[in-house]
Amino acid sequence: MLRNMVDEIAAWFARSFPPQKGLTLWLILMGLIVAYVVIFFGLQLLKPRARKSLIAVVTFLAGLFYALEFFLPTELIDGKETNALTRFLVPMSEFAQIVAVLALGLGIYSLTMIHGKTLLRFRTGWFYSLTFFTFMILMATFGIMVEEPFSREAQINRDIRSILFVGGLQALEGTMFSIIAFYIVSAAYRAFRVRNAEASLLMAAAFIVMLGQVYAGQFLTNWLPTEGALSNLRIETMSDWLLTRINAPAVRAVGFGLGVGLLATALRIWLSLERGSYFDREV
Amino acid sequence: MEHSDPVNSTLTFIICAAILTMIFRSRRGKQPFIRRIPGLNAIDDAVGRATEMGRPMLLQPGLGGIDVITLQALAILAYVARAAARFGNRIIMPVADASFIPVAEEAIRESYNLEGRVESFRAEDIMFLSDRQFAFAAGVAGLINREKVATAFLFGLFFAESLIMAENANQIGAIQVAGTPSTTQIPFLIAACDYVIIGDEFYAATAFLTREPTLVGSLVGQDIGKAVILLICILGVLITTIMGPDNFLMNWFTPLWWKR
Amino acid sequence: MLDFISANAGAIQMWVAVACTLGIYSILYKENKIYRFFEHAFIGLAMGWTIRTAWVDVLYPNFYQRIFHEGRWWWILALPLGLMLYLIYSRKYNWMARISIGFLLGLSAGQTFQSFAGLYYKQIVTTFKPIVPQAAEGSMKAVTLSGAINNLIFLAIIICVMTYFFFSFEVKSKVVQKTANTGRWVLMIAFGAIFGSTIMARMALFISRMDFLIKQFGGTFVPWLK
Amino acid sequence: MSILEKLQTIDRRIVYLLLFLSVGLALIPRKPLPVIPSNQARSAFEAIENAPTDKLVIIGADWSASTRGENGAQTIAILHHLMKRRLPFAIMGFDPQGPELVAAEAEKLAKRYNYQYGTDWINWGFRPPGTINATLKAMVRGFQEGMKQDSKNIPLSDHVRLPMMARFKDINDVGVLVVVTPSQTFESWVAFVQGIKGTPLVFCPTAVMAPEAYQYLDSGQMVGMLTGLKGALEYEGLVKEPGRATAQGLALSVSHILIILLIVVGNLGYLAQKRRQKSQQGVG
Repeated sequence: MLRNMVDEIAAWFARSFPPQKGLTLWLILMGLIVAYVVIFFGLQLLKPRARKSLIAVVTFLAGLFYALEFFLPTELIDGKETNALTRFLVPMSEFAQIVAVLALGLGIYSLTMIHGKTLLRFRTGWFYSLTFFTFMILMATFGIMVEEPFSREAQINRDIRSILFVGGLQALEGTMFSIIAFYIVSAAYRAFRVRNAEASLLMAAAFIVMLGQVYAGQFLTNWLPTEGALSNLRIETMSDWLLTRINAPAVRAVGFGLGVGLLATALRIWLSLERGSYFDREV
Repeated sequence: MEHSDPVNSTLTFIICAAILTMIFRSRRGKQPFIRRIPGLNAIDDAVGRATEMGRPMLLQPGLGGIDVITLQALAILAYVARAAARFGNRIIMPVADASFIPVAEEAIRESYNLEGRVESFRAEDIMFLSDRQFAFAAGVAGLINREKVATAFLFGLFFAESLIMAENANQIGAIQVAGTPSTTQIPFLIAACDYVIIGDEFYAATAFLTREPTLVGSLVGQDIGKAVILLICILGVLITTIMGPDNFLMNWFTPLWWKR
Repeated sequence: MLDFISANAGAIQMWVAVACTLGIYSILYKENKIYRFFEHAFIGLAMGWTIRTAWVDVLYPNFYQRIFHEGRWWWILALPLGLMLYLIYSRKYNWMARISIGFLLGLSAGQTFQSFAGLYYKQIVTTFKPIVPQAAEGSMKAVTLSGAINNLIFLAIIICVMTYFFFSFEVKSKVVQKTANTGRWVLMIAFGAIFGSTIMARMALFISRMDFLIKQFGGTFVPWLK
Repeated sequence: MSILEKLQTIDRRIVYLLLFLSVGLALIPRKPLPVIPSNQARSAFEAIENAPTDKLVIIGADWSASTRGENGAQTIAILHHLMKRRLPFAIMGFDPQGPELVAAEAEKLAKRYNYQYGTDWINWGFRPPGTINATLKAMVRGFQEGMKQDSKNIPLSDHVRLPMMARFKDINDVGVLVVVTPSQTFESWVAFVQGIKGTPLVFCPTAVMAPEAYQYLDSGQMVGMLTGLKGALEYEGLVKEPGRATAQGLALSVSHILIILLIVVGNLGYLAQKRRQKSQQGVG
């Protein structure tokens, strides 16, 4: 029933508001912008209490969409579980994505304020701010530039983009990711001490799993048979056992708690019951 | 799971009902007991230390944007910011999602406001660095070293980059308190930080810190929810042991999309 | 200049990558000017790429093209929600930013019901394992004695760890206290195992970086390194 | 403080330098370490070794350049084995880079093993991650209807350019599934592809992901697994095609030995200090 209703609304919408072209499109867009401005100043007239309610309603309705999409009964259509709202999932996430991406300007603003001030006043480190701006502009320009497939300019553009992206950004990301190897070694060296029961357990487990992963470790117990009771003492068997029989249930139990915690927090936010600095502020 | 099935819906409903009931009961003045979370006591000490040393504190809400987890992290950090405002510490809060900036700014400004110190709030201390994981980590690592932060609070959604930040802060001798729902990162935080809250202590933290009736009530509701799940697990094991793998409980809980 | 770059693109790319790699590694000694340079270049490049992706992958196809090429003007409704976030900098209107924030928060909260099910639902049913040995039945494999013991350990760990995380009752009973303590110890073993198993992945990344420096880069000058 | 006690406060820079040197030096020698294949790698090898040559192998490539160190090496080792046995294979994936990267490796090897695109192997290309369940469900029922076209936009019904697609229709014609992924996508592969006919599934996760897969190995939903770089190394040993992983095997072992030594040394220092403090207490 709900499916029919939603279908009808969608069809009515498509009939009444068809895509427009040319002047009509521009008129509609202009009209909408005027409407926004009117609504904008209208909203400002609201009393603080009404403002709070408005925010609560928007929050609730936004969440309601996903909640209903998930909980409403489904049918199996083309091998895919669907209900009336499922087909709006993709447009909805695209819509939210646009809203979030439009906020990117806040990030650019934040970076520009910090580095722009340093640069304009020649404060210490202005050179680094200059570096930042240079590479941001270079990357954005050569990234977005639209290219004709087979021209000299396009080839140069592609080459520079590849230098910036593969030689620069990807190498930097790969290196930053790999630097964790150093930190993991020094963290292990510093933290794994037989200081107390907890630290010792942490160390022992890490030790066994680590050994189980490399040739050097397997070599230690390679003289043990691969079958039978003694095979349980092989380092890779012990390592597997730790990962599957100890780690797995522990992580699962933590996951149950995290799930309920997440649900409770989401529920408080969704229903505007949350307390804390952001939510207690007067509007 | 793409869509809920009746068993999941029922269970979710029961848990939600428990949480809401406990929230409203607690709001009506029935303040329940909650136990201590050792790591969180360290927050005040860590703030105190930064005050003594006269160096800034790093507040790190992780990689998330406007979402439930990051908002929870922000609630914990807002508590830290209140203490910072009280003692006049400088805070540095790098964020990794541009749309999160307004939320963070509002929350931290309000923290200063509650302490009557709104004039010492500096909006540029909440700074966007990058939304790319490792560029962000590189930036935070640089900040930690340059600003010589006295303490670091890492609360939020972390991935592999957690250790980069935690080790850099450790190297310059900063005191660190951390908590994250990303279980796979907790071992590294334990190795590099002074205090780590584990698992859903992350979601319990604000209730513990503020003793706000709503949050405390919610925590009691969460306990009921967990107890229900635990009970189902125990029952399931017993019934499967007695009746074999093809029993009613097993069939109930097998998701529809598995069967189809 | 441009021609020179284009003609030697491959070589320049490699030299740039080597410089970036060494520049970032220099922080391992201590924070220094070279690192600072590459850090800022990194953030700049990342921001540039983010701007590119925002336009090329989101705004152009999903917003600009839909409105101005396909005439689906209703997509412009995203604009006010996005722009209202900027009102945070206005003293008078900053409450309106909360409408957009509320919208995004609501979406995130609504999706939680699904992620909650993802976190617990399937995990519940895979916990249902017999704790006494059983013969094979239907599609289920037989449960051996050691299998049964492992299943018992599995359940015991879940009970212990979950008990550790209960917040709202006073622990007076010795049994509950012991169970919770065991839970904490088990957690430490589990964390140790995660630590140990992550080391290999991180080492693999570092080794492949060194492989690039020594074999691919070094190898172009010193052939026997290849 | 004695020398022994100083061992617990080795400067981190020395630790870093040791790691740099040990990995750097370990990469240079070309003589590979002997390989002790794990049970999971051996059963993965046997699954492909025993696969019928008149059936298709599907490679699910859901990884990107950031995990190339592990997933790339696994894929190449497996491609060697497939081509040695002349098994026809199809590549598909739910990461934009995955199928592209695997196809590039396949093209390199194709010359050596004389593999023809369209006859011996095919790249079905990338599908958006959000559609994974629907795509896999449709693919299982019929490749032509489910996948429609390959990565070069040639319709799968074009049996002139893609003759192999005339032989293989649906899941019944699949001999082995190979899933290479650093993420959760394997759950969908197990539920919607492996589960349909019980097709043997070889799983190639990153080391971080491996623990999550053990329950599937237990239940037989996966026949074998290559765990990260170590798994790739073992497989290269099994197919006797020493490649990148084998060359890096020594470095991998050396780095782990270094960590273990450091931990041992640190604890020796710690124990020495403790003993001294105890004896001092006794005197004072």
